[in-house]
Amino acid sequence: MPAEAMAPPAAETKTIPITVEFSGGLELLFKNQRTYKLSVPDVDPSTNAATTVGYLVKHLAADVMVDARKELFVVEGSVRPGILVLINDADWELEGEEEYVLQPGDAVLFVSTLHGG
Amino acid sequence: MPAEAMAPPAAETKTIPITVEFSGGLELLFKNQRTYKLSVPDVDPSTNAATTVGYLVKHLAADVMVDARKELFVVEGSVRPGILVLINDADWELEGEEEYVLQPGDAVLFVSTLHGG
Amino acid sequence: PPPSTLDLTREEYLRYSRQLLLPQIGLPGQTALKRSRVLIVGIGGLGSPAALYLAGAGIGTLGLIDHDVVETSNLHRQVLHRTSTIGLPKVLSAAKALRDLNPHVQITTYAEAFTPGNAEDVIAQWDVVLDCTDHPKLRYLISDACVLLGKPLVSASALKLEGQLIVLNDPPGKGPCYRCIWPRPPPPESIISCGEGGVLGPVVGAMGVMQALETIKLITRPKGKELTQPRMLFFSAAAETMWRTLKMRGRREGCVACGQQGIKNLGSEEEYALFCGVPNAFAL
Amino acid sequence: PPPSTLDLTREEYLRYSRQLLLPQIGLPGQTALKRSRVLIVGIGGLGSPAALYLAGAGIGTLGLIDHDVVETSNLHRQVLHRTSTIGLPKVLSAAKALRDLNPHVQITTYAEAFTPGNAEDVIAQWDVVLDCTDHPKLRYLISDACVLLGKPLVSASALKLEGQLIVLNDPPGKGPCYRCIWPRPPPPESIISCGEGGVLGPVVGAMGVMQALETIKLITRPKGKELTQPRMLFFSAAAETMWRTLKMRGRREGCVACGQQGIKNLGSEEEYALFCGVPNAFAL
Ligand SMILES: [Zn+2]
Ligand SMILES: [Zn+2]
Repeated sequence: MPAEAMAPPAAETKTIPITVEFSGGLELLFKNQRTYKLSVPDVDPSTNAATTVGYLVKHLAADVMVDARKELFVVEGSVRPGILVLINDADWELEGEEEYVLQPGDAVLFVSTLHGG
Repeated sequence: MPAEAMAPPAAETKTIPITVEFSGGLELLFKNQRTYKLSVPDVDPSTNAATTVGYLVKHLAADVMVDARKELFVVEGSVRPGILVLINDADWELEGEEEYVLQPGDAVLFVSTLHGG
Repeated sequence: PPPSTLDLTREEYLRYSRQLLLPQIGLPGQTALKRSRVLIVGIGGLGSPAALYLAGAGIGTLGLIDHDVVETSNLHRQVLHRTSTIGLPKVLSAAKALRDLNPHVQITTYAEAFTPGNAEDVIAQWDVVLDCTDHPKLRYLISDACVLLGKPLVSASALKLEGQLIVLNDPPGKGPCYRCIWPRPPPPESIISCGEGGVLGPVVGAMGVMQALETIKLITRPKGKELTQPRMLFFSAAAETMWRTLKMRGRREGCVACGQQGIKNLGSEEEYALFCGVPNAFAL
Repeated sequence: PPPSTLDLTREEYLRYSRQLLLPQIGLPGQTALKRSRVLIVGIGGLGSPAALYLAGAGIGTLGLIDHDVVETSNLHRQVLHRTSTIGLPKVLSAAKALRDLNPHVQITTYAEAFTPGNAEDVIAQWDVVLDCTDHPKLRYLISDACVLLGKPLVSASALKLEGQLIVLNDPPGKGPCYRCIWPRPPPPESIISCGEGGVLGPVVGAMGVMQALETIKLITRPKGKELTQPRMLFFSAAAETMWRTLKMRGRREGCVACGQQGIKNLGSEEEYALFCGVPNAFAL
């Protein structure tokens, strides 16, 4: 086996293209923009493991959200009660919730529950 | 080059899995079944070219349709007026109509135009 | 003229307050609705909910054209009419209900069939047209008249458990017309009416409500926000995914109605009837 | 008992003829509708079209509960009411309209708020419940009462340009309840009502029509045809794809309402109010 194969892999940063969508009023917290095309690193730098939806939530709250009232999106590190998270149109509870590993092309939808009638 | 490579390729029949859906009353011509999971050959035996939606239409009329009134689905070899053909939810006129080459996983929807109100 | 607070009375402010709150409507949208003239062709299963929600939203003038009278078998789906208005012309039954829902809306009624004879005179009076009819020959005629007179057309249909909706000739002179999408009529033996095939009330109801929505969006959208990709909304109550959005083709260059050689005048009653293979013309 | 032609009068045959034609309805479906008792909680933007289409379809007995009176600002979207019924209790305004639409439907009205005090007595009288209300504390209360009494619940909501619909506790004891989907209430500062946020009429109208449709499907479906995968219908008038079908989770084992340790009785008004962080209880 040639020597260079033994060396640690070059620190290539690969990214995963995903779509994030906000609705039910959540878009107001995100510059009133419904849809974002984002690239996230394929490895979460804080865990050195594959990037999950949990990472995405923290990233959105810290870096994308403009409204200062972070508690309208995240409470105690998790999405606040009353927000549904859909991964490719399926409730994230069917997909492993925050542990779900993001795949290229995934569409993540955050829906605030509506109560009006 | 070894001799066996010169021989004609073995007659491997590859097939393409697709979904066909009928609506607007067309399902009545197809055993009242809305959705079919079908496999079509990847090469159209009549043309020796890649299998197109045009082939699919003829195949459906000849082999899948049970109603004897073929003219309610096909007229002069083409889908009859008043039926829209959608390939992956896009009008087939955007995709090359009958010339469109089927891809694995394609969903082909035949919709009879509704007039009621 | 630009919108002014003078355009709405105090009662109208109160009445429309819940939609005036929406940034997509607001005062400019509400005044645009008030200034608009919308024609509904056919006051049946589609026209009933479309008229209710357009009157509720404060369209300035609503036109209703239909030559039918209210019948018992209409009432499971034509929820604008009432058992007490059976036998009345549908446009009168409807006007009564709509004036009581919202007296600020002017209602113009045509208790007559929509025909090649009156199509141009009628359509010319309106800004937007809703096709809520039930036969292809009327659908081709309404579309041709809208192309000829440059009016956008919100077209829907329903049968059994299914429905279809598409906004045509929008913007006028640019979007596809009915003939671009369906250049040739279906063979007459394939045409099934609600009377023959049946229809579920909320199915045709949902399509009519969506027509009202598309009309409000069309009237209140900012200039330059016209959709370029035509879409058809397709509904099937029995399918797992009930609603689908289908991407449709744009204008057809060679379209006999809206294409380069386009339509110069409407055909005769006989021509529309023959084109659709139905002998007894507009008396249906 | 099996359906019999004796179950429908001649007038009813005529009235429902267009839906009797549908193989999915037919005589068994129509008699199932006639024998069913459906309760609508809230006769506003959702309840108006839901009630119209359910009455039209021939539900045997419709229950209406609402403590509000008709106001001018309701009429852009609550198309069952009329300018001439402003000031009347909504249930009376609605009953008047529905009896005239279809005199074959028995209408039961409750001109009162839906509270933990009357919830069980009211819900017990009905086969299917529609949640057409506008506050989370009522949504939790209605769901809990439906779990307790084994009734399927067709729940919808709308605000601004968006709407949501889900069929809960269906079949009773098997499908998820409101608490399975939303185990914890939203913080009170995130709760926006239609009065505060506004709503477009056809948006809430479309959701109400879809509630009527889901109710008819539920009542007329053959035994054993219950959907196993819960789905939420999600509507957004401003999106390119306006309607989406979302796959939802099933029943939550540890659900405090429908789980193994499930609910034994409803909480007090104060408990529901506190749970949702709203001090002034059911007087809203
Ligand atoms: Zn054209
Ligand atoms: Zn539960």
